[in-house]
Amino acid sequence: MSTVPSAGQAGALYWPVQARRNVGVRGLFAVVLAFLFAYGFLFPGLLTASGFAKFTQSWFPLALVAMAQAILMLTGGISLAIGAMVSLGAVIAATTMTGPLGVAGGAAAVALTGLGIGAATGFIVVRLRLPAIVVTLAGSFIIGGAALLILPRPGGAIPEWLSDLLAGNTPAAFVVLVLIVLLWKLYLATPLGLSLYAAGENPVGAYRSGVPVDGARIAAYAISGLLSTGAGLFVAAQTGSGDPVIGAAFTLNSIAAAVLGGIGFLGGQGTMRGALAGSLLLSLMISVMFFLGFTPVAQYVAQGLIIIGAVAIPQFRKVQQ
Amino acid sequence: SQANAAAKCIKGDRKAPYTIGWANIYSVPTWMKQTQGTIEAEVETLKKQGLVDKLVVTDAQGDANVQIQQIQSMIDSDVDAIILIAGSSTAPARVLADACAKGIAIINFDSLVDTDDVTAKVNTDSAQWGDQAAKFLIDAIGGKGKILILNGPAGVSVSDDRRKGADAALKAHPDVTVLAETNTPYNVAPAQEAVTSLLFANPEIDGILSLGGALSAGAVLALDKQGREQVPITGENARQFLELWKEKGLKSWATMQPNWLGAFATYTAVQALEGKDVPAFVKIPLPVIDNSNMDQYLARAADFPADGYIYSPYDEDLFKKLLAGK
Amino acid sequence: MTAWKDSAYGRRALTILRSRPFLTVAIVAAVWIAASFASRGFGAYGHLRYLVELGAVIGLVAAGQTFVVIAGGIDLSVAAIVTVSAVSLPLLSWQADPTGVTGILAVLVLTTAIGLVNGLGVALLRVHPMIMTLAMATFLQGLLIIIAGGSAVTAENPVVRWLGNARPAGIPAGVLLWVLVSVIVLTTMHATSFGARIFAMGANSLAAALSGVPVTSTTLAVYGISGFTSGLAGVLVLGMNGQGYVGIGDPYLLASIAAVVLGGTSILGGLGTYAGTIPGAILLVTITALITVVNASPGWRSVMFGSLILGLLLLSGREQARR
Amino acid sequence: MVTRAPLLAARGVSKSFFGNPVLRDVSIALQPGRVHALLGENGAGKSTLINLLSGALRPDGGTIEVDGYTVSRMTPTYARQAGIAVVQQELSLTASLSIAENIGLGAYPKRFGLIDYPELAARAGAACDLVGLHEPLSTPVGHLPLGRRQMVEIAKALYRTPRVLILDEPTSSLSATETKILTDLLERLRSEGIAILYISHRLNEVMTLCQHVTVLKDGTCTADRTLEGTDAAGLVRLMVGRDPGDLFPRWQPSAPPADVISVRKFSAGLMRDVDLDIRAGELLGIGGLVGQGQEDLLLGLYGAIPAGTASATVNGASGLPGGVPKANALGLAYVPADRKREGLHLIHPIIANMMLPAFARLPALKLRSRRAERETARGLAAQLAIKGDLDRPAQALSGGNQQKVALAKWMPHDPLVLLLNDPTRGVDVETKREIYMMLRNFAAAGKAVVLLSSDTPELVHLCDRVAVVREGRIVAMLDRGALSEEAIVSAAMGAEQRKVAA
Ligand SMILES: Nc1ncnc2c1ncn2[C@@H]1O[C@H](COP(=O)(O)OP(=O)(O)OP(=O)(O)O)[C@@H](O)[C@H]1O
Ligand SMILES: Nc1ncnc2c1ncn2[C@@H]1O[C@H](COP(=O)(O)OP(=O)(O)OP(=O)(O)O)[C@@H](O)[C@H]1O
Ligand SMILES: [Mg+2]
Ligand SMILES: [Mg+2]
Repeated sequence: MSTVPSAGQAGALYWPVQARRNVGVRGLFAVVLAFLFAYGFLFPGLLTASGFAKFTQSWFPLALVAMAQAILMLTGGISLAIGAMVSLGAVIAATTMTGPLGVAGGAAAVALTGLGIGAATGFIVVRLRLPAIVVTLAGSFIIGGAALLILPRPGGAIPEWLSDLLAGNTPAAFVVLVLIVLLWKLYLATPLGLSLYAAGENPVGAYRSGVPVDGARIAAYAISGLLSTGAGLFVAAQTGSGDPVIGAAFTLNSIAAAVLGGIGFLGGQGTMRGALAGSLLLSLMISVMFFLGFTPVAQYVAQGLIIIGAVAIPQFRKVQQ
Repeated sequence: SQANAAAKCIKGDRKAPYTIGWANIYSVPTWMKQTQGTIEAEVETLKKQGLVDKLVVTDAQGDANVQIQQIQSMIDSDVDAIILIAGSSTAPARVLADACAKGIAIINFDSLVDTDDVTAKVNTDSAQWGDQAAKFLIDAIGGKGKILILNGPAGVSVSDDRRKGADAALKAHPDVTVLAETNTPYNVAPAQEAVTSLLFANPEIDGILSLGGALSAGAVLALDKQGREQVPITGENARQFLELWKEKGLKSWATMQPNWLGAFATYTAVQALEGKDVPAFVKIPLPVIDNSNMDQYLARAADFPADGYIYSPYDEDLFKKLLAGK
Repeated sequence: MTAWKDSAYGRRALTILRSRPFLTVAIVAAVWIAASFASRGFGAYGHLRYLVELGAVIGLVAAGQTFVVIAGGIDLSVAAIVTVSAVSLPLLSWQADPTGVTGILAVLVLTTAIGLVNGLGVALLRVHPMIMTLAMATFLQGLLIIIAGGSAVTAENPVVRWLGNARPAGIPAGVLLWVLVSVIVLTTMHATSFGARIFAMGANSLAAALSGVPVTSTTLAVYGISGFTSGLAGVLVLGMNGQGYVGIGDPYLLASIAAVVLGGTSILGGLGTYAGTIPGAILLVTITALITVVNASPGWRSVMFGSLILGLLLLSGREQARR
Repeated sequence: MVTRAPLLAARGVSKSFFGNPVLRDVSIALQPGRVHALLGENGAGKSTLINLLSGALRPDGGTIEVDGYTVSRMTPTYARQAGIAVVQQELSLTASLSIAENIGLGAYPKRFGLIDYPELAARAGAACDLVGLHEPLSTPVGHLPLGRRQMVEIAKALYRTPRVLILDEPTSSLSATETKILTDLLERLRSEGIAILYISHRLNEVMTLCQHVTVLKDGTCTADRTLEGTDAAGLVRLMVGRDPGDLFPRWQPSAPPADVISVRKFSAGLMRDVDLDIRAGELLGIGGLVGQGQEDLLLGLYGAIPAGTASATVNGASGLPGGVPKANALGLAYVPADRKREGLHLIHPIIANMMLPAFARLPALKLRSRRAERETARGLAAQLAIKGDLDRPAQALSGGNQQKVALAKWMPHDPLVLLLNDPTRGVDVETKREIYMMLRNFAAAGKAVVLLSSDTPELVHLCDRVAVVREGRIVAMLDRGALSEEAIVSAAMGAEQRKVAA
């Protein structure tokens, strides 16, 4: 039997696999790039360090929640509690970091809360076989209520230096985002991480192949929780304080970003780079429309059109082929 | 040209005509739309005076994070003034500090931010609102009885401040029992639903302390639908409520968050840019609506949207007085 | 005992007793009874009647939502459509028609058209329903900026008023409307070929298409129905509150989805019935009312509400495994 | 040889689903160096038995043994560690992952906790070579046609270097060439001492490949014996308990031909500029290697994918049907190959599946008559011998019975042209015979049948003409006289095409 064709491949598998995954999102990348150019053209200050820093800071929390939503949707799940988790993360950060726990303790509290609530949600969805959309809808009330209990009205504080570090005039947020993306790639290179796709698209087949399907899905919920409360921590740092209802809009935006990025609802479809591009597009859209001088009515209409267009056009091209 | 800039954030290096940025948190509700109307009218006036050449409007769609991004864009595009209704009482503080450092006049009205890095804040006094409303109600029920309290949404400073403002008066009257409280958006439907259930659960109610928005109309409708006698109730200047007040002959008292705060904020911004001294906090006296002047308000009802708010009249003289007076 | 179970009659009775709609009804009854022990007024006839009336609004919105969900989609624009309906009615009312019927018809045509546009996006542009309807909700926000507060006149529409306030034979007119709609919906869903097509599309739209189901027109119809029932709900809620305003529809988005799922319809599509959504809607208003009368801080109330939904879901919301 | 402990065995296992016994006291022993056939009608319990052997399901009674020792709790993970690999039917793959990632799924080589991609590439590449899979390893499985996916599934099993290899109908979606590669491979693995359990409804494969057979009938074991001295007829006797007739009905010349469908320069999907006439009263076979565009030919005619033609007449109407409902109205019906994805509504009752084309055609708001539906469905179930309660979800049916449902639902509409995409895939011999009879009768009644099949004997013995498709074109049209397996295969492979073209 001939071994010629595949022997050559053996050397490099990882990068071709990665390259293949760009296929579905190239169109979106082009759109995002066009928006980026438009933004840079309309606002040349974007190319300065502080202009870039400020822009990435507005994008950062949306990028995190888009990732948080995407990882769930890859496993065939979804969360309507992302916004509440962001609020909770912000509130915990703002009430602990200037207290005896300090920044490290506060960050740990935020992370543990995210992981814990995420894992609990995952357990309920996966093990008790309840529909994720409604479990997380109920969860959003519980988590949102918890945020209100911790901080009944906006307040609390984040140490000034932390705010300046994360949301000052340096692109630290962008660096953190790059780190998070690298960690994600690392996770996806572990057997458990890659199982996400199989567990989402074909759970029965994955189980029969020896994949710990339930474990992979629960882990996804935990990571999603961590990313959400992490986004909350950043929002708290960016604003210097906590607000128990600050996250509300993130729930639907995270879904919009993920779907814009080509993540499917059935599990196993799409890529994280797509979700990130989707969130970037949503964020860019706001600034570009500002600089184009759109009125609020035009903003609403354009926003709807861009979202539909970005999803429909690639679909259309697929059908044409 | 004005070397001795007087107000905070003002550096005196900006010249008329100015570009005004109006950072709205959510432009769809009728109250906001009315406010926008007063701002646009004021801008027209100022344009004629050659003081303003452009109004830039953003709508954060209710998202405080988007509002931060939009304020950042206003800074980037170098507007001369930002007038602002904040989506969160804490979130915009840092971006406003940046704007202030750039010499942009910032006038924050209605929903305020906990920061001093603004040129001026313009608002009615929420605590006073709660206090006056509570005092009226306690008085109206004869210093004792069972009441309901209707609050705005939870986790929002304005509704919390109004509620806290009512505390002292309530404490001073131990015979006034608070049967239940609600937190709902400042809208008719949720208030009507909540009050209906509360009425069934607490059949004896002597008064309703309603702290803003269209909550009072909902409460009145709830009582009416159950065929119950109306009780004394406080409220705001929502047209629907005022019409119900007249129709049912309510024992009532209302105040308002006048929509012309927007026009006034615009005016103030230009004054500050022009080098005038502007107080850091302009406290708008609460206009009171009671049986004595209710008809005057209702007479103008047709000029306001059916689901809108009938605000008190205003003119430039009023603005001047407000800026000058303590 | 076993003989009874084995008889055809007994088998059918058992099926009903074990069905999800029945379970939801049982839960509603249990919550009502428990709540009236805790607070006498809660269980008063008048209160229950009011809750059913409130349930009618959710029920109407959820009627379209049930169709959409069974067909394998979801409609996130229902809240905006309810608002558009309530706010645009005065604008579309025709002064020359004293009955106000034309105004209502015009609104229903408008909201149905909005639904059809959703359907077009889903069926022809192949945009995922969640995105299509979310984008539609955004569009409608823009529309609302234009139309909200645009009319200084309150439309005194007698039919709307009647719907929101009248009680023929002691039953709120809104509830009567709901009963009527329920009968039509249940008949359409379970006794017509159109209903069968919807279930087929939701379970496997590819197989349905290959079996000759006209998927495009059925999708259009389903979203059109959702626009229609949301419009109807907007008219009802306008009557109940005497005044429409922007935001009047907001509570009905999540409520409609929750009612559908609590009623046992699978969020994945293909399985379910409006017969479960009906008690699901009543259950939801009941819980909301219950939380309202409990004296607690807003935070705790929110926690209690979520926990109750989660608990009820454990009782009634299990997804069957499927491949 | 038999004195050694079997590598894997089931001893007296039983299993029921919701109180319905599916397996009763079944034993089976897999010996090294032996290909063991597991036969039985659809729904006999074969898949269930291998699910027990591989730990995907837990037996209600009885034990599973590995190397003669009882395993207290068999799980997929334990099975893998014990060297047991299962080739499910195209089931365990993930479309968005690459070939290599699919092959290694659940058993990735690791380095510092991460997947060792170079190692994975080497090992997956070796497994692919064994089955003749030469696509780049980074290709997402979703981009592969069905037959190639099946090869990935097999490579996935080989990757685990099994001692016991279980294959559940591995050839049902494979072309003749791929089947040949597989049989050669299994022969080699057997000689290397691996124990193989082989499930297939294609008896000639079983005859050439297997040494031992276990036959299941209604969940009980009716035979466990060596294959030596048995012929195909004997096997069928073991399975159905009586003498088999001929598998294929006797061919008879069909009525004078009249075209029901004729297309010129037809293009759809992979198909390019095809001229084709389909005649009433004939069974037209479509053959060729898997994935050459045959399916697009059927789908294009059926209006399910966009298609273009220079000219077309379908049942007298000119032009292709502009959509499935129109095609149905013109008397066309299509039975897809992938019944789970395209043919059935698995979560819906059998009766709903059977009635769907009717629902699709009736006026939308016409009230249904449950009684009439039930009567029709009962008739269909009786006609096609579909066992089971009509109110149960279709997913509770075994694969073969599901296939019958997918076919049955068109019968009430009396279609003029039946477009069939591999209708006997995974169907047991008895059912196959019934289906063949039906198709023949159908043609005899003056209707047209287009039969796309990956089972070459089926094309040879059943069809009046066979069109062989390669690279989107019809490269040969073989008339009855010229039909033979060799002719079809060689046309499909591209050899000697000019000579056989009629
Ligand atoms: N999970 C399940 N739930 C209910 N019934 C089941 C389940 N799995 C299998 N069955 C039933 O068990 C019987 C045996 O099924 P099985 O799939 O083992 O048959 P098979 O011999 O593999 O048939 P085929 O040749 O069609 O593949 C069938 O009647 C099927 O309906
Ligand atoms: N949830 C379920 N309910 C009822 N039956 C089920 C269920 N899950 C699986 N089955 C049945 O289990 C059996 C084994 O499944 P499997 O995937 O091996 O398919 P199969 O019947 O062998 O079909 P094929 O041979 O075409 O692959 C099938 O008969 C299937 O119908
Ligand atoms: Mg099987
Ligand atoms: Mg099978």
